[in-house]
Amino acid sequence: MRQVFPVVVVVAVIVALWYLACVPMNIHTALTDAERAGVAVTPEGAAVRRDMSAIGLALANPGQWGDTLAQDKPRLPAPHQVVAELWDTTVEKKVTSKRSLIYHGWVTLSATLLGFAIGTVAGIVLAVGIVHSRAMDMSVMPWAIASQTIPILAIAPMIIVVLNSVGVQGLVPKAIISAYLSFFPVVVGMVKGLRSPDAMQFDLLRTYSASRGETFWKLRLPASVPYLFASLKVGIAASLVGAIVGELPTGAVRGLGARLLTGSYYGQTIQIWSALFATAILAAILVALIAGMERATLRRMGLGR
Amino acid sequence: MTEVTETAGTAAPVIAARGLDLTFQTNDGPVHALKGVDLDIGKGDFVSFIGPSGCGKTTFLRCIAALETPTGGTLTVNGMTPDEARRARAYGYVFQAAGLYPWRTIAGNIKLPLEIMGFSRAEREERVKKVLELVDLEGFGGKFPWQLSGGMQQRASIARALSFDADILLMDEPFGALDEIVRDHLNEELLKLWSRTGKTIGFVTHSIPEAVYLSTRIVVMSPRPGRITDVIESPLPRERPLDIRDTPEFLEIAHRVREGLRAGHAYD
Amino acid sequence: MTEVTETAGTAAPVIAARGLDLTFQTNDGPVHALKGVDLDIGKGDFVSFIGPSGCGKTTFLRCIAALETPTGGTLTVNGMTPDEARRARAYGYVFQAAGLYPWRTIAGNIKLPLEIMGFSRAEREERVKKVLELVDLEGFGGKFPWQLSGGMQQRASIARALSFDADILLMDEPFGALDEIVRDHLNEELLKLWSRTGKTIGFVTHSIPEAVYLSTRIVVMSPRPGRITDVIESPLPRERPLDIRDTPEFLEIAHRVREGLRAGHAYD
Amino acid sequence: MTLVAAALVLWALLWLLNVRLANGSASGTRAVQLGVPLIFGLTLLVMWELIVRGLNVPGVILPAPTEIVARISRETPTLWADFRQTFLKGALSGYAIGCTAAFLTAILIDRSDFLRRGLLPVGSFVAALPIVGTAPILVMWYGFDWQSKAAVVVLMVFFPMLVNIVAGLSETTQMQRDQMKTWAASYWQGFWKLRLPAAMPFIFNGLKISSTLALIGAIVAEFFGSPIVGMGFRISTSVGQLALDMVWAEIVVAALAGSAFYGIVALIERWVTFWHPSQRR
Amino acid sequence: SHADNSVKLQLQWVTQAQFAGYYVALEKGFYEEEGLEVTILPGGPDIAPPQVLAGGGADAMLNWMPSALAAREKGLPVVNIAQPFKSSGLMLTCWKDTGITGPQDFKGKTIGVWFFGNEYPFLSWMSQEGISTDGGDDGVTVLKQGFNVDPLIQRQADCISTMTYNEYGQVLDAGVSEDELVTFKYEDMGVATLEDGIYVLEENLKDEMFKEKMVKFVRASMKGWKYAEENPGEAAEIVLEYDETGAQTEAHQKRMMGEIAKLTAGSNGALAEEDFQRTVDTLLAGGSDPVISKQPEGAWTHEITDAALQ
Ligand SMILES: Nc1ncnc2c1ncn2[C@@H]1O[C@H](COP(=O)(O)OP(=O)(O)OP(=O)(O)O)[C@@H](O)[C@H]1O
Ligand SMILES: Nc1ncnc2c1ncn2[C@@H]1O[C@H](COP(=O)(O)OP(=O)(O)OP(=O)(O)O)[C@@H](O)[C@H]1O
Ligand SMILES: [Mg+2]
Ligand SMILES: [Mg+2]
Repeated sequence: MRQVFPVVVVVAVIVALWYLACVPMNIHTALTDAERAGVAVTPEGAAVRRDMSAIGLALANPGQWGDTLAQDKPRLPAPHQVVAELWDTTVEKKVTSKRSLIYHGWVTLSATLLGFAIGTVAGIVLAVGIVHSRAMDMSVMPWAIASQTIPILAIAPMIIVVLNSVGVQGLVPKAIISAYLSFFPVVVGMVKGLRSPDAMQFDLLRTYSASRGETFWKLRLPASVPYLFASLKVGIAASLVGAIVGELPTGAVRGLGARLLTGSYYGQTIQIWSALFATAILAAILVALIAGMERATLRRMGLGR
Repeated sequence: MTEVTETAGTAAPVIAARGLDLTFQTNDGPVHALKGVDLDIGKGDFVSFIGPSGCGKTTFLRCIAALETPTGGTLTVNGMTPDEARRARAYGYVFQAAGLYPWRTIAGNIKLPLEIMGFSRAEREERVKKVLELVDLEGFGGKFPWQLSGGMQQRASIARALSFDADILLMDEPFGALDEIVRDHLNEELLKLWSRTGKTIGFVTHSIPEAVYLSTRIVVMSPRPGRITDVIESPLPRERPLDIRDTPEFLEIAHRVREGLRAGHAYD
Repeated sequence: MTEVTETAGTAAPVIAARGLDLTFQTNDGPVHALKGVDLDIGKGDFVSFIGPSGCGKTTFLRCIAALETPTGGTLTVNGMTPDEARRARAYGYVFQAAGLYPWRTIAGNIKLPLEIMGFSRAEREERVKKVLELVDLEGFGGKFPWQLSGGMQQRASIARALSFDADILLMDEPFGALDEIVRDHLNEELLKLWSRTGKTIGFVTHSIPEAVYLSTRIVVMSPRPGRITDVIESPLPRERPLDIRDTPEFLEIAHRVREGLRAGHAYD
Repeated sequence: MTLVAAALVLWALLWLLNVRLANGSASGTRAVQLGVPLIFGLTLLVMWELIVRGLNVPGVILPAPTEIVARISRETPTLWADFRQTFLKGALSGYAIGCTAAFLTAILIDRSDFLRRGLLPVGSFVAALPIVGTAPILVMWYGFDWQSKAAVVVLMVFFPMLVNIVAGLSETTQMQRDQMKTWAASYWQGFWKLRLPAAMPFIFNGLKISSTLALIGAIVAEFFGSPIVGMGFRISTSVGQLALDMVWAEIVVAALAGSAFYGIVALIERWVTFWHPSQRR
Repeated sequence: SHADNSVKLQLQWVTQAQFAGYYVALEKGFYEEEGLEVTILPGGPDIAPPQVLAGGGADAMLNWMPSALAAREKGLPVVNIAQPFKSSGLMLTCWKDTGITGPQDFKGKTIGVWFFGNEYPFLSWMSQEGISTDGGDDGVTVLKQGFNVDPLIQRQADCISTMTYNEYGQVLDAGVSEDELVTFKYEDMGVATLEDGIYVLEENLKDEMFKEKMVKFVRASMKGWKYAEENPGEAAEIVLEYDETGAQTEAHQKRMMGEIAKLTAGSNGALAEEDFQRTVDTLLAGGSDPVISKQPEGAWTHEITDAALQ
């Protein structure tokens, strides 16, 4: 209860502000519609209203407030419209239907999970290399940082085309883009984690004359587990973004990214917003799952207190 | 600085240092951590190292355990180089902090060196049981380190160093973080263990009473550069009840150690 | 547990505790950190608190400084509540670790409370200079904490607590991390300072000799629940050279303290 | 094929050189610390060039580095105009606004535990909204010019900054806070003299993360509507014109600008948090 | 390697009635009758069909001729083998209340244009009118328009690019009535360029097997188109069936199909040479930044359509 109450209050405040914001955001369209329907509004003429402040218009035409919350393609859809759309496209539709967000969510999720797996494995391998080889440490790290300054949306189509030309299609190209985004936090976290044991703990193993392998398995790896989970939580969210970005240049036929994009082609703001929320909910679920795994693992390792 | 101090009685020394130098290269120029250190430690000796902070006590212990490489002089352990001795697993090393791995239980921590050294599963179990008894921790094997008090953790770490029966036990301020009463108790236990097993022990401490109470010899060091200023042989019997510390002989040695220390001490 | 110990001679006590209770509510149930503590500390007293780990020494000091709120009993400082005294800036508190801010120089650290209390720039400079001399750190004002040894840091932290001339100095194991020689030296300095300024000092330590050497009264505590088991008045003169520690009176008091301690001690 | 083989041989040689440099006696020097990554990058470039030429990869799929360099030198004014539009106007202003907003929110959250428990979970939910969905909305709201790009950047950097500042502000130890209490310091005294300096390492961590996010955000937002200048605009239209060398030229500028931005923030960090153990040697 | 019967067709936009002919041919089994196995790859804003073709990801692509000719000059020799669209559906849609009546009124106005290859006809047009595209009072301020009609509805732009069959309908759907708008069809302005032709790589045409496959493909596709023209309602349903995003609506696709039918009506699939030349002339007239610099050679062939339509 102590946890939930503040969240509920904050959400309630946000929803209230959201409703308030809908009025000025949508007032221009509402007035134009009303004018077309023959209702008198002040002032008359869309061109006249064009540069007028939205709040001023809203105050001048209180009669149209209701209309701002019930438009087909509003600038800002009202919360209940988004919720209704979410409800309609998840619960009301069969999960196999193309109009079901669960179906599209699943498509995105499968690329996300594959990409996340690839990214995590690549990240761990790279981190192990960096920790064990000075040459790799010095050469790879700066470029790993630089790689994250490249806008993924720009190279995603190229990745798709290049992979396409060597015959790789379908899930894998999307997964690779998603892996590109998720490997970085894993590398950074794992390098930190693998280096986290202090000098004394390494010295201890030296007095046992333990090999590099033993040091890795018995000290570095277990010590890095908390760091790994912390970066996995960042990584899975990045994977999801990557999978969505990857959907755009693959024809955007299926998946949440495709929903976002087609929603945007046809100006279907309600559809965009519901896809956005679906994505955020999916991200929250994925992060929560990892957090759950983290808690269980750490507890088993005696690290969860 | 001092003459070579030969251990009387025992044959070949277990640890023999001759003109040992160690200089660290740092950004602020070289630091002479050890300079011309000569010392022999015989089998079954209990040698304490005492001296102000930064005088090279830890460094010397680390040289013996082959955790640092001297930049001059010679150092042999059982006639081998320290590194060979390390590979032969001659050392049990107890660090200042307990340094238990938090993701392993107490028993798991003690098993760690045994796993690395390839003891069989059955033998591992048996040895863990034995050393846990030795340090009075029966029944705590399944607990994680953080579920134990500092004193108990330190005992577990000693148990870990004892588990594989190394001949030489090196202890770097093992009781530094404990309160006086617990410390007294562990001192007593350590003495008992030493007389029972006859191990050779190198022991670093900041406490004069502790050094005097435990050792057969007390090595007083002084810094910049780190060197041995005095080696005091203790005439106390091997059997030492706690209240031996109120006897005049004890106070006499303690006084000598304090004087030696003060001589080499420049505040900070 | 014990009788109320009134300070003889002095009029109204600076610090007066009556039936002080403090219970922490934790996930594992309530922890009785202090129970029925009665104590009066007079102006100019030097009171040491000694006792096993977890007996509530720190908690008691924190109650005096209004860092904890007692759950029962009364506590007055200069006739005010501790919180009023805190707002009146009656305390200089020295914590176990030096706790200097690494982004400020030594002088900057000492200036910190002065800035907060609104001293003028000129006066700040002057006071910093004075206390740096007092703790033998002239010339180190421009250095950063990490450039100094542990002992010097601790002295800087004492200087900081002294800089604004609070009447009451509360010190929680200030010398715990230092080696014996440095500690001896600082003990001497502290005694000098105390006799020069006549401050009232509350001092927590784990070391029996330290407690006996410094204090006019030694409060022995025991845990679960934390309470006072003994209050020992020291008959030693105010003027105390270091070798007073080898006198029979000294050893006698030390022995009494150790007995008191051992009585209340259960290992771990 | 020989070119490809040459590429592999070269790779092996330069990697060996790097291993020797990194493990050699001079490995601590500044020259080697800069040289090793440079050699590594150079290796990648040469490999790229040789493989593109060796396998006859069409320029409309992947241009060779030399072509990209040629394009950069030919189109410098265009690249500069794009850089100004996207980085200086969109990314930097968004970065500044986002970081400032996060800072103010962090203070608010810091002063009220209720807000902390309410806002942080909601904030992390909002942070999970993917930029490809939010960017079109913000372009719709804030128009086609850099203002909407700045808005996207604000949205991207706000939460990472907030989390880091909040974590940083609670970084002080109990002891340090108690110390302030014994001096009867006010909230703001404690804030300016203790908690803010102590939070600096965290704040810079956030600033560094955000520095790479800012540029990416501004570029991606331009994909969803822009005036006819800007790095994102150029990238998306050049792909349509099959001017892949131009696309890569912009990507190079983006990577350079992003890395330089990151580097500058890291330098300031060194200077501000000189006292932190990670910055001392 | 072209011996198999599979054909991959890269569209230049998402699944919609604009491509109805191909979907109809697929659904109705026209391809199957020719023994072909056709895969239709939807496009999107990030996909450059010539790039996909060059990468070997598709055998044939749909493209606007300006973009295809530009690719040809860039060194990617693509060849038009069929042209199912006779006329252009591109137009500018403006608010009437901005006072725009003719192209010269564009000066000082803000105009949304699609890029990604679709900007060429606009730039040529403006340069023919002598209007600069760098903003200012004497030129137009060009916006890179997103993928919807918001900029017009929100009045961020005075005019936007629309297709007769798609965005124009969206504007009307938003509640705007036709008499609030002024439209300029490129076709009417004499600057129309050919849209939605079928292109393949030149080198592939040297392969007889491939040619044969394309003949079958074009024949079946044209059959699909003519069927779609005659049965627009059914064609729209088929498109909806193939839309995997589930975002298209029936009303929208039906109207689109109606408009598309008007554009394909005049074509039997073969490229009309005069249309080609008009496109080239328009492009060559382009001002400072010409799309193509010289008359293209071999950019089209009648070989396939001749064989297919015999
Ligand atoms: N790795 C190192 N690099 C550089 N200097 C070092 C290193 N290790 C130790 N030193 C320096 O060598 C000297 C001796 O250090 P050492 O740790 O042996 O002292 P110590 O006697 O153990 O001190 P303490 O009582 O504080 O533990 C010190 O001046 C120290 O700063
Ligand atoms: N904030 C707190 N919450 C819960 N329990 C506490 C808290 N602070 C102290 N305690 C408990 O109160 C008891 C007394 O603690 P205190 O720190 O006063 O002991 P101490 O005598 O100073 O011990 P030490 O010598 O280890 O410093 C201990 O059992 C401790 O665990
Ligand atoms: Mg040491
Ligand atoms: Mg304490």
